[in-house]
Amino acid sequence: MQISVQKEPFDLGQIAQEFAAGHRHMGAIVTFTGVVRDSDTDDLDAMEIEHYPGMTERAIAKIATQAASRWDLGDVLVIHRFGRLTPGEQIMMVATAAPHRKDAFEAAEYLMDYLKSRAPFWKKEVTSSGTSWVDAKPEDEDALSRW
Amino acid sequence: MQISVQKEPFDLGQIAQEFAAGHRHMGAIVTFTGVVRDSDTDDLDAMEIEHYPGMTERAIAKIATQAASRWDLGDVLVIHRFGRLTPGEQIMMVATAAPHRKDAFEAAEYLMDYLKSRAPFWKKEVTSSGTSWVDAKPEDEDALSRW
Amino acid sequence: MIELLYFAWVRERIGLPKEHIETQASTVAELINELIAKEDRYALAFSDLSAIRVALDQDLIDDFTASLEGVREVAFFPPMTGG
Amino acid sequence: MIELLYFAWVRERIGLPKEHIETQASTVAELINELIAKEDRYALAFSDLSAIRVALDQDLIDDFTASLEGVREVAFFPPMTGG
Repeated sequence: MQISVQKEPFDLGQIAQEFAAGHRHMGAIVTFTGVVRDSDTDDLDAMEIEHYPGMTERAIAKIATQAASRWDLGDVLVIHRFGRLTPGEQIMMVATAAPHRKDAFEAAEYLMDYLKSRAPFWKKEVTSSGTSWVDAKPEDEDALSRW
Repeated sequence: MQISVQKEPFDLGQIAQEFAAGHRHMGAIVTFTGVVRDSDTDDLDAMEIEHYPGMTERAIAKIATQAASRWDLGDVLVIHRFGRLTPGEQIMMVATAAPHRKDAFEAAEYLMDYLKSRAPFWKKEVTSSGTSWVDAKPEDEDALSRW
Repeated sequence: MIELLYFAWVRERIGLPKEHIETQASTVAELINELIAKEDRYALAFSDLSAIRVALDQDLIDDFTASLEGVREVAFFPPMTGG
Repeated sequence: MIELLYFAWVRERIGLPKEHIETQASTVAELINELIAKEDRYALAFSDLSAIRVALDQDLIDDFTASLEGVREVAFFPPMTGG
Protein backbone atom coordinates (compact mmCIF):
# COMPACT_ATOMS: atom_id res chain seq x y z
CA MET A 1 0.00 0.00 0.00
CA GLN A 2 1.44 3.37 -1.02
CA ILE A 3 -0.08 6.56 0.40
CA SER A 4 1.22 10.08 -0.01
CA VAL A 5 -0.26 13.41 1.04
CA GLN A 6 1.91 16.08 -0.50
CA LYS A 7 2.15 19.66 -1.67
CA GLU A 8 4.37 18.87 -4.67
CA PRO A 9 3.11 17.78 -8.09
CA PHE A 10 3.41 14.10 -8.91
CA ASP A 11 4.48 12.51 -12.16
CA LEU A 12 1.46 10.48 -13.27
CA GLY A 13 3.43 8.79 -16.04
CA GLN A 14 6.26 7.65 -13.84
CA ILE A 15 3.99 6.58 -11.02
CA ALA A 16 1.65 4.64 -13.30
CA GLN A 17 4.60 2.93 -14.95
CA GLU A 18 6.25 2.00 -11.66
CA PHE A 19 2.99 0.87 -10.15
CA ALA A 20 2.21 -1.37 -13.12
CA ALA A 21 5.73 -2.80 -13.32
CA GLY A 22 6.45 -6.10 -11.71
CA HIS A 23 2.91 -7.18 -10.96
CA ARG A 24 3.35 -10.53 -12.62
CA HIS A 25 0.15 -12.01 -11.20
CA MET A 26 -1.99 -8.91 -11.54
CA GLY A 27 -3.84 -8.85 -14.85
CA ALA A 28 -5.52 -5.50 -14.31
CA ILE A 29 -4.22 -2.06 -13.38
CA VAL A 30 -6.66 0.84 -12.99
CA THR A 31 -5.66 4.44 -12.35
CA PHE A 32 -7.82 7.43 -11.64
CA THR A 33 -6.38 10.92 -11.85
CA GLY A 34 -8.23 14.00 -10.65
CA VAL A 35 -7.49 17.24 -12.45
CA VAL A 36 -8.34 20.81 -11.37
CA ARG A 37 -11.09 21.61 -13.80
CA ASP A 38 -11.50 25.17 -14.96
CA SER A 39 -14.92 26.73 -14.48
CA ASP A 40 -17.32 26.85 -17.43
CA THR A 41 -16.43 30.51 -17.83
CA ASP A 42 -12.67 29.85 -17.61
CA ASP A 43 -12.26 32.26 -14.70
CA LEU A 44 -10.80 29.93 -12.10
CA ASP A 45 -7.45 31.31 -10.95
CA ALA A 46 -6.69 28.58 -8.45
CA MET A 47 -8.02 25.83 -6.26
CA GLU A 48 -6.77 25.94 -2.69
CA ILE A 49 -6.83 22.63 -0.88
CA GLU A 50 -6.73 22.54 2.90
CA HIS A 51 -6.33 19.32 4.84
CA TYR A 52 -5.98 17.97 8.36
CA PRO A 53 -2.38 16.77 8.73
CA GLY A 54 -2.22 13.52 10.63
CA MET A 55 -5.85 12.62 10.21
CA THR A 56 -5.55 12.75 6.41
CA GLU A 57 -3.01 9.94 6.16
CA ARG A 58 -4.93 7.96 8.77
CA ALA A 59 -8.27 8.35 6.97
CA ILE A 60 -6.78 7.40 3.61
CA ALA A 61 -5.05 4.34 5.09
CA LYS A 62 -8.36 3.26 6.60
CA ILE A 63 -10.16 3.61 3.27
CA ALA A 64 -7.39 1.76 1.42
CA THR A 65 -7.38 -1.03 4.01
CA GLN A 66 -11.14 -1.42 3.64
CA ALA A 67 -10.76 -1.66 -0.14
CA ALA A 68 -8.00 -4.25 0.22
CA SER A 69 -10.13 -6.39 2.52
CA ARG A 70 -13.16 -6.17 0.27
CA TRP A 71 -11.60 -6.90 -3.13
CA ASP A 72 -8.88 -9.24 -4.33
CA LEU A 73 -6.12 -6.66 -4.79
CA GLY A 74 -2.39 -6.92 -5.22
CA ASP A 75 -1.64 -3.29 -4.48
CA VAL A 76 -3.23 0.09 -3.82
CA LEU A 77 -1.78 3.56 -4.29
CA VAL A 78 -3.24 6.92 -3.23
CA ILE A 79 -1.63 10.32 -3.76
CA HIS A 80 -3.46 13.49 -2.75
CA ARG A 81 -2.07 17.00 -2.97
CA PHE A 82 -2.87 20.05 -0.88
CA GLY A 83 -2.04 23.73 -1.25
CA ARG A 84 -2.67 26.05 -4.19
CA LEU A 85 -3.27 24.41 -7.57
CA THR A 86 -4.10 25.94 -10.93
CA PRO A 87 -6.49 24.63 -13.62
CA GLY A 88 -5.09 21.64 -15.47
CA GLU A 89 -2.93 20.55 -12.53
CA GLN A 90 -3.34 17.03 -11.23
CA ILE A 91 -4.78 17.02 -7.70
CA MET A 92 -4.75 13.36 -6.85
CA MET A 93 -4.59 9.84 -8.13
CA VAL A 94 -5.45 6.34 -7.08
CA ALA A 95 -4.19 3.11 -8.60
CA THR A 96 -5.25 -0.46 -8.03
CA ALA A 97 -3.71 -3.73 -9.19
CA ALA A 98 -5.79 -6.90 -9.18
CA PRO A 99 -5.80 -10.31 -10.83
CA HIS A 100 -9.10 -9.40 -12.53
CA ARG A 101 -10.47 -6.20 -13.99
CA LYS A 102 -13.71 -6.13 -12.00
CA ASP A 103 -11.84 -5.95 -8.68
CA ALA A 104 -9.44 -3.30 -9.96
CA PHE A 105 -12.27 -1.10 -11.25
CA GLU A 106 -14.58 -1.48 -8.27
CA ALA A 107 -11.83 -0.89 -5.74
CA ALA A 108 -10.70 2.27 -7.57
CA GLU A 109 -14.26 3.60 -7.61
CA TYR A 110 -14.71 2.76 -3.94
CA LEU A 111 -11.48 4.59 -3.08
CA MET A 112 -12.63 7.64 -5.02
CA ASP A 113 -16.10 7.66 -3.49
CA TYR A 114 -14.69 7.50 0.03
CA LEU A 115 -11.84 9.94 -0.58
CA LYS A 116 -14.41 12.46 -1.85
CA SER A 117 -16.36 12.63 1.36
CA ARG A 118 -14.41 10.81 4.09
CA ALA A 119 -10.87 12.13 3.70
CA PRO A 120 -10.36 15.50 5.42
CA PHE A 121 -9.74 17.79 2.47
CA TRP A 122 -11.56 21.02 1.69
CA LYS A 123 -11.43 22.87 -1.60
CA LYS A 124 -11.70 26.60 -2.06
CA GLU A 125 -12.10 28.20 -5.47
CA VAL A 126 -10.27 31.42 -6.19
CA THR A 127 -11.61 33.52 -9.06
CA SER A 128 -11.21 37.16 -10.01
CA SER A 129 -14.54 37.83 -8.32
CA GLY A 130 -13.53 36.31 -4.99
CA THR A 131 -13.14 33.02 -3.17
CA SER A 132 -15.66 30.39 -2.20
CA TRP A 133 -15.55 27.03 -0.49
CA VAL A 134 -16.67 24.16 -2.67
CA ASP A 135 -19.82 22.61 -1.24
CA ALA A 136 -20.04 18.87 -0.77
CA LYS A 137 -22.50 17.48 -3.29
CA PRO A 138 -25.43 15.35 -2.14
CA GLU A 139 -24.59 12.85 -4.90
CA ASP A 140 -21.13 12.35 -3.42
CA GLU A 141 -22.71 11.28 -0.15
CA ASP A 142 -25.25 9.17 -2.07
CA ALA A 143 -22.42 7.45 -3.93
CA LEU A 144 -21.35 5.78 -0.67
CA SER A 145 -24.66 3.96 -0.34
CA ARG A 146 -23.84 1.60 -3.18
CA TRP A 147 -20.97 0.00 -1.28
CA MET B 1 -10.21 9.47 -30.22
CA GLN B 2 -6.91 7.60 -30.36
CA ILE B 3 -6.88 3.94 -31.42
CA SER B 4 -3.84 1.79 -32.04
CA VAL B 5 -3.53 -1.92 -32.81
CA GLN B 6 0.13 -2.74 -32.66
CA LYS B 7 2.75 -5.42 -32.14
CA GLU B 8 5.17 -3.15 -30.27
CA PRO B 9 5.08 -2.49 -26.52
CA PHE B 10 3.62 0.84 -25.44
CA ASP B 11 4.89 3.16 -22.73
CA LEU B 12 2.04 3.33 -20.23
CA GLY B 13 3.69 6.16 -18.33
CA GLN B 14 4.25 8.37 -21.33
CA ILE B 15 0.84 7.67 -22.80
CA ALA B 16 -1.00 8.27 -19.52
CA GLN B 17 0.90 11.53 -19.03
CA GLU B 18 0.24 12.78 -22.56
CA PHE B 19 -3.38 11.73 -22.43
CA ALA B 20 -3.94 13.54 -19.13
CA ALA B 21 -2.06 16.68 -20.22
CA GLY B 22 -3.99 19.61 -21.52
CA HIS B 23 -7.46 18.45 -20.61
CA ARG B 24 -8.27 21.69 -18.86
CA HIS B 25 -11.99 20.99 -18.63
CA MET B 26 -11.74 17.29 -17.85
CA GLY B 27 -11.68 16.66 -14.12
CA ALA B 28 -11.31 12.89 -14.34
CA ILE B 29 -8.88 10.62 -16.16
CA VAL B 30 -9.24 6.84 -15.89
CA THR B 31 -6.82 4.32 -17.34
CA PHE B 32 -7.06 0.57 -17.47
CA THR B 33 -4.02 -1.51 -18.34
CA GLY B 34 -4.19 -5.21 -19.07
CA VAL B 35 -1.14 -7.26 -18.17
CA VAL B 36 -0.26 -10.81 -19.25
CA ARG B 37 -0.83 -12.66 -16.01
CA ASP B 38 1.28 -15.68 -15.27
CA SER B 39 -0.56 -18.90 -14.50
CA ASP B 40 -1.02 -19.94 -10.88
CA THR B 41 1.79 -22.43 -11.34
CA ASP B 42 4.08 -19.84 -13.01
CA ASP B 43 4.47 -22.02 -16.10
CA LEU B 44 3.20 -19.61 -18.75
CA ASP B 45 5.91 -19.07 -21.35
CA ALA B 46 3.96 -16.73 -23.56
CA MET B 47 0.58 -15.48 -24.62
CA GLU B 48 0.08 -15.34 -28.38
CA ILE B 49 -2.51 -12.88 -29.55
CA GLU B 50 -4.05 -13.24 -32.99
CA HIS B 51 -6.31 -10.59 -34.47
CA TYR B 52 -8.25 -9.76 -37.61
CA PRO B 53 -6.44 -6.85 -39.28
CA GLY B 54 -8.88 -4.32 -40.64
CA MET B 55 -11.83 -5.49 -38.63
CA THR B 56 -9.98 -4.96 -35.36
CA GLU B 57 -9.55 -1.21 -35.82
CA ARG B 58 -13.10 -0.96 -37.12
CA ALA B 59 -14.60 -2.86 -34.17
CA ILE B 60 -12.62 -0.82 -31.64
CA ALA B 61 -13.63 2.46 -33.29
CA LYS B 62 -17.27 1.36 -33.15
CA ILE B 63 -17.02 0.52 -29.44
CA ALA B 64 -15.24 3.81 -28.69
CA THR B 65 -17.83 5.78 -30.65
CA GLN B 66 -20.62 4.11 -28.72
CA ALA B 67 -18.91 5.01 -25.44
CA ALA B 68 -18.46 8.62 -26.56
CA SER B 69 -22.15 8.92 -27.47
CA ARG B 70 -23.29 7.39 -24.22
CA TRP B 71 -21.13 9.28 -21.71
CA ASP B 72 -19.93 12.85 -21.45
CA LEU B 73 -16.33 12.30 -22.52
CA GLY B 74 -13.56 14.60 -23.64
CA ASP B 75 -11.35 11.89 -25.09
CA VAL B 76 -10.95 8.13 -25.46
CA LEU B 77 -7.80 6.11 -26.10
CA VAL B 78 -7.48 2.40 -26.87
CA ILE B 79 -4.23 0.54 -27.51
CA HIS B 80 -4.26 -3.22 -28.07
CA ARG B 81 -1.24 -5.34 -28.90
CA PHE B 82 -1.04 -8.58 -30.85
CA GLY B 83 1.73 -11.14 -31.34
CA ARG B 84 3.76 -13.00 -28.74
CA LEU B 85 3.83 -11.54 -25.23
CA THR B 86 5.45 -12.83 -22.05
CA PRO B 87 4.10 -12.68 -18.47
CA GLY B 88 4.26 -9.20 -17.00
CA GLU B 89 4.01 -7.52 -20.38
CA GLN B 90 1.27 -4.98 -20.94
CA ILE B 91 -1.25 -6.22 -23.52
CA MET B 92 -3.57 -3.29 -23.84
CA MET B 93 -4.83 -0.11 -22.29
CA VAL B 94 -7.81 2.18 -22.43
CA ALA B 95 -8.01 5.74 -21.16
CA THR B 96 -10.97 8.05 -20.77
CA ALA B 97 -11.15 11.75 -19.93
CA ALA B 98 -14.39 13.24 -18.67
CA PRO B 99 -15.59 16.27 -16.73
CA HIS B 100 -16.78 13.95 -13.95
CA ARG B 101 -15.44 10.73 -12.49
CA LYS B 102 -18.59 8.66 -12.95
CA ASP B 103 -18.51 9.09 -16.73
CA ALA B 104 -14.78 8.37 -16.92
CA PHE B 105 -15.10 5.16 -14.88
CA GLU B 106 -18.24 3.84 -16.56
CA ALA B 107 -16.96 4.52 -20.06
CA ALA B 108 -13.65 2.76 -19.29
CA GLU B 109 -15.51 -0.28 -17.94
CA TYR B 110 -17.81 -0.30 -20.95
CA LEU B 111 -14.82 -0.18 -23.30
CA MET B 112 -13.20 -3.08 -21.47
CA ASP B 113 -16.35 -5.19 -21.42
CA TYR B 114 -16.86 -4.74 -25.16
CA LEU B 115 -13.20 -5.13 -26.10
CA LYS B 116 -13.18 -8.46 -24.23
CA SER B 117 -15.84 -10.08 -26.34
CA ARG B 118 -16.52 -7.87 -29.36
CA ALA B 119 -13.08 -6.97 -30.64
CA PRO B 120 -11.58 -9.71 -32.85
CA PHE B 121 -8.65 -10.88 -30.74
CA TRP B 122 -7.89 -14.45 -29.71
CA LYS B 123 -5.44 -15.49 -27.04
CA LYS B 124 -3.40 -18.66 -26.99
CA GLU B 125 -1.42 -19.75 -23.96
CA VAL B 126 1.97 -21.33 -24.50
CA THR B 127 3.32 -23.43 -21.62
CA SER B 128 6.01 -26.08 -21.41
CA SER B 129 3.24 -28.68 -21.66
CA GLY B 130 1.76 -27.31 -24.87
CA THR B 131 -0.49 -24.62 -26.24
CA SER B 132 -4.18 -23.94 -25.73
CA TRP B 133 -6.63 -21.33 -26.88
CA VAL B 134 -8.12 -19.27 -24.07
CA ASP B 135 -11.85 -19.90 -23.88
CA ALA B 136 -14.26 -16.98 -23.74
CA LYS B 137 -15.76 -16.84 -20.26
CA PRO B 138 -19.53 -16.82 -19.81
CA GLU B 139 -19.13 -13.94 -17.33
CA ASP B 140 -17.49 -11.82 -20.03
CA GLU B 141 -20.58 -12.22 -22.19
CA ASP B 142 -22.80 -11.61 -19.15
CA ALA B 143 -20.90 -8.39 -18.41
CA LEU B 144 -22.38 -6.85 -21.56
CA SER B 145 -25.92 -7.20 -20.26
CA ARG B 146 -25.44 -4.43 -17.71
CA TRP B 147 -24.99 -1.79 -20.40
CA MET C 1 -15.94 -15.29 -55.81
CA ILE C 2 -15.96 -14.70 -52.11
CA GLU C 3 -13.04 -14.53 -49.69
CA LEU C 4 -13.19 -16.69 -46.57
CA LEU C 5 -11.04 -15.90 -43.54
CA TYR C 6 -10.45 -18.20 -40.58
CA PHE C 7 -9.01 -17.29 -37.19
CA ALA C 8 -7.73 -19.02 -34.07
CA TRP C 9 -8.75 -22.68 -33.75
CA VAL C 10 -11.09 -22.42 -36.72
CA ARG C 11 -8.01 -21.56 -38.79
CA GLU C 12 -6.03 -24.38 -37.22
CA ARG C 13 -8.73 -26.98 -37.83
CA ILE C 14 -9.32 -25.94 -41.42
CA GLY C 15 -5.60 -25.64 -41.93
CA LEU C 16 -5.39 -22.31 -43.73
CA PRO C 17 -5.97 -18.64 -42.89
CA LYS C 18 -7.91 -17.70 -46.00
CA GLU C 19 -9.19 -18.94 -49.33
CA HIS C 20 -11.23 -17.72 -52.27
CA ILE C 21 -14.19 -19.88 -53.24
CA GLU C 22 -17.06 -19.95 -55.67
CA THR C 23 -20.36 -20.46 -53.90
CA GLN C 24 -24.05 -20.46 -54.69
CA ALA C 25 -24.93 -20.06 -51.01
CA SER C 26 -27.24 -17.13 -50.35
CA THR C 27 -26.93 -17.15 -46.55
CA VAL C 28 -24.21 -17.80 -44.00
CA ALA C 29 -25.97 -21.01 -42.93
CA GLU C 30 -25.95 -22.31 -46.51
CA LEU C 31 -22.28 -21.45 -46.88
CA ILE C 32 -21.42 -23.34 -43.68
CA ASN C 33 -23.33 -26.38 -44.94
CA GLU C 34 -21.45 -26.26 -48.24
CA LEU C 35 -18.14 -26.16 -46.40
CA ILE C 36 -19.09 -28.98 -44.03
CA ALA C 37 -20.03 -31.14 -47.02
CA LYS C 38 -16.70 -30.43 -48.71
CA GLU C 39 -14.15 -32.00 -46.37
CA ASP C 40 -13.77 -33.41 -42.87
CA ARG C 41 -11.54 -30.58 -41.68
CA TYR C 42 -14.41 -28.15 -42.32
CA ALA C 43 -16.88 -30.51 -40.63
CA LEU C 44 -14.53 -30.55 -37.62
CA ALA C 45 -14.21 -26.76 -37.53
CA PHE C 46 -17.98 -26.29 -37.73
CA SER C 47 -18.98 -29.23 -35.52
CA ASP C 48 -20.24 -26.92 -32.74
CA LEU C 49 -21.91 -23.92 -34.29
CA SER C 50 -22.60 -22.34 -30.90
CA ALA C 51 -18.85 -21.70 -30.74
CA ILE C 52 -18.67 -20.04 -34.16
CA ARG C 53 -18.83 -16.29 -34.72
CA VAL C 54 -19.14 -14.74 -38.16
CA ALA C 55 -18.28 -11.34 -39.63
CA LEU C 56 -19.47 -10.21 -43.07
CA ASP C 57 -17.20 -7.58 -44.59
CA GLN C 58 -15.76 -7.05 -41.09
CA ASP C 59 -19.08 -6.55 -39.32
CA LEU C 60 -20.13 -9.10 -36.75
CA ILE C 61 -23.51 -10.70 -37.45
CA ASP C 62 -25.98 -12.05 -34.91
CA ASP C 63 -27.63 -14.69 -36.98
CA PHE C 64 -26.53 -17.31 -39.51
CA THR C 65 -29.57 -16.51 -41.65
CA ALA C 66 -27.77 -13.31 -42.74
CA SER C 67 -27.67 -12.86 -46.52
CA LEU C 68 -24.41 -13.06 -48.47
CA GLU C 69 -25.66 -10.78 -51.20
CA GLY C 70 -22.96 -8.28 -52.12
CA VAL C 71 -20.64 -9.68 -49.45
CA ARG C 72 -16.96 -9.98 -50.42
CA GLU C 73 -15.36 -11.20 -47.21
CA VAL C 74 -16.69 -13.76 -44.72
CA ALA C 75 -14.74 -14.47 -41.55
CA PHE C 76 -15.27 -17.43 -39.21
CA PHE C 77 -13.77 -17.53 -35.73
CA PRO C 78 -14.36 -18.59 -32.12
CA PRO C 79 -15.77 -16.24 -29.47
CA MET C 80 -13.33 -13.38 -29.09
CA THR C 81 -10.98 -13.07 -26.12
CA GLY C 82 -9.61 -9.54 -26.27
CA GLY C 83 -8.74 -7.19 -23.48
CA MET D 1 -7.13 20.79 28.64
CA ILE D 2 -8.36 19.78 25.24
CA GLU D 3 -7.12 20.90 21.82
CA LEU D 4 -9.69 22.19 19.36
CA LEU D 5 -8.94 22.31 15.64
CA TYR D 6 -10.97 24.16 13.02
CA PHE D 7 -10.82 23.74 9.26
CA ALA D 8 -12.12 25.47 6.14
CA TRP D 9 -14.98 27.91 6.75
CA VAL D 10 -15.32 26.79 10.37
CA ARG D 11 -11.75 28.03 10.84
CA GLU D 12 -12.50 31.25 8.98
CA ARG D 13 -15.63 32.01 11.00
CA ILE D 14 -14.01 31.28 14.33
CA GLY D 15 -10.92 33.16 13.21
CA LEU D 16 -8.22 30.73 14.33
CA PRO D 17 -6.99 27.27 13.33
CA LYS D 18 -6.63 25.83 16.83
CA GLU D 19 -6.87 26.60 20.50
CA HIS D 20 -6.48 24.86 23.85
CA ILE D 21 -9.41 25.16 26.21
CA GLU D 22 -10.55 23.98 29.59
CA THR D 23 -13.96 22.38 29.43
CA GLN D 24 -16.35 20.48 31.66
CA ALA D 25 -18.28 19.17 28.65
CA SER D 26 -18.64 15.41 28.62
CA THR D 27 -19.98 15.10 25.07
CA VAL D 28 -19.40 16.78 21.74
CA ALA D 29 -22.87 18.33 21.90
CA GLU D 30 -22.11 19.90 25.29
CA LEU D 31 -18.81 21.23 24.00
CA ILE D 32 -20.51 22.86 21.01
CA ASN D 33 -23.06 24.49 23.33
CA GLU D 34 -20.27 25.85 25.54
CA LEU D 35 -18.56 27.33 22.48
CA ILE D 36 -21.76 28.83 21.10
CA ALA D 37 -22.40 30.50 24.46
CA LYS D 38 -18.90 31.94 24.52
CA GLU D 39 -18.85 34.33 21.57
CA ASP D 40 -20.77 35.24 18.44
CA ARG D 41 -18.08 33.94 16.09
CA TYR D 42 -18.59 30.45 17.52
CA ALA D 43 -22.37 30.83 17.31
CA LEU D 44 -21.92 31.76 13.64
CA ALA D 45 -19.65 28.80 12.94
CA PHE D 46 -22.06 26.39 14.61
CA SER D 47 -25.30 27.98 13.40
CA ASP D 48 -26.09 25.02 11.11
CA LEU D 49 -25.05 21.82 12.82
CA SER D 50 -26.09 19.70 9.83
CA ALA D 51 -23.05 21.19 8.05
CA ILE D 52 -20.62 20.35 10.84
CA ARG D 53 -18.45 17.23 10.93
CA VAL D 54 -16.43 16.23 13.98
CA ALA D 55 -13.35 14.08 14.51
CA LEU D 56 -12.18 12.94 17.95
CA ASP D 57 -8.46 12.20 18.05
CA GLN D 58 -8.55 12.07 14.23
CA ASP D 59 -11.45 9.63 13.94
CA LEU D 60 -14.66 10.83 12.38
CA ILE D 61 -17.72 10.41 14.62
CA ASP D 62 -21.29 9.86 13.51
CA ASP D 63 -23.09 11.42 16.40
CA PHE D 64 -22.67 14.52 18.57
CA THR D 65 -23.58 12.48 21.65
CA ALA D 66 -20.07 10.96 21.47
CA SER D 67 -18.20 11.13 24.77
CA LEU D 68 -15.13 13.34 25.23
CA GLU D 69 -13.66 11.12 27.92
CA GLY D 70 -9.95 10.64 27.28
CA VAL D 71 -10.12 12.71 24.10
CA ARG D 72 -7.19 15.07 23.52
CA GLU D 73 -8.01 16.54 20.10
CA VAL D 74 -11.40 17.61 18.75
CA ALA D 75 -11.69 18.86 15.18
CA PHE D 76 -14.64 20.71 13.67
CA PHE D 77 -15.02 21.15 9.94
CA PRO D 78 -17.52 21.25 7.06
CA PRO D 79 -18.37 18.19 4.96
CA MET D 80 -15.19 17.08 3.22
CA THR D 81 -14.53 17.72 -0.46
CA GLY D 82 -11.56 15.56 -1.34
CA GLY D 83 -10.81 13.75 -4.54
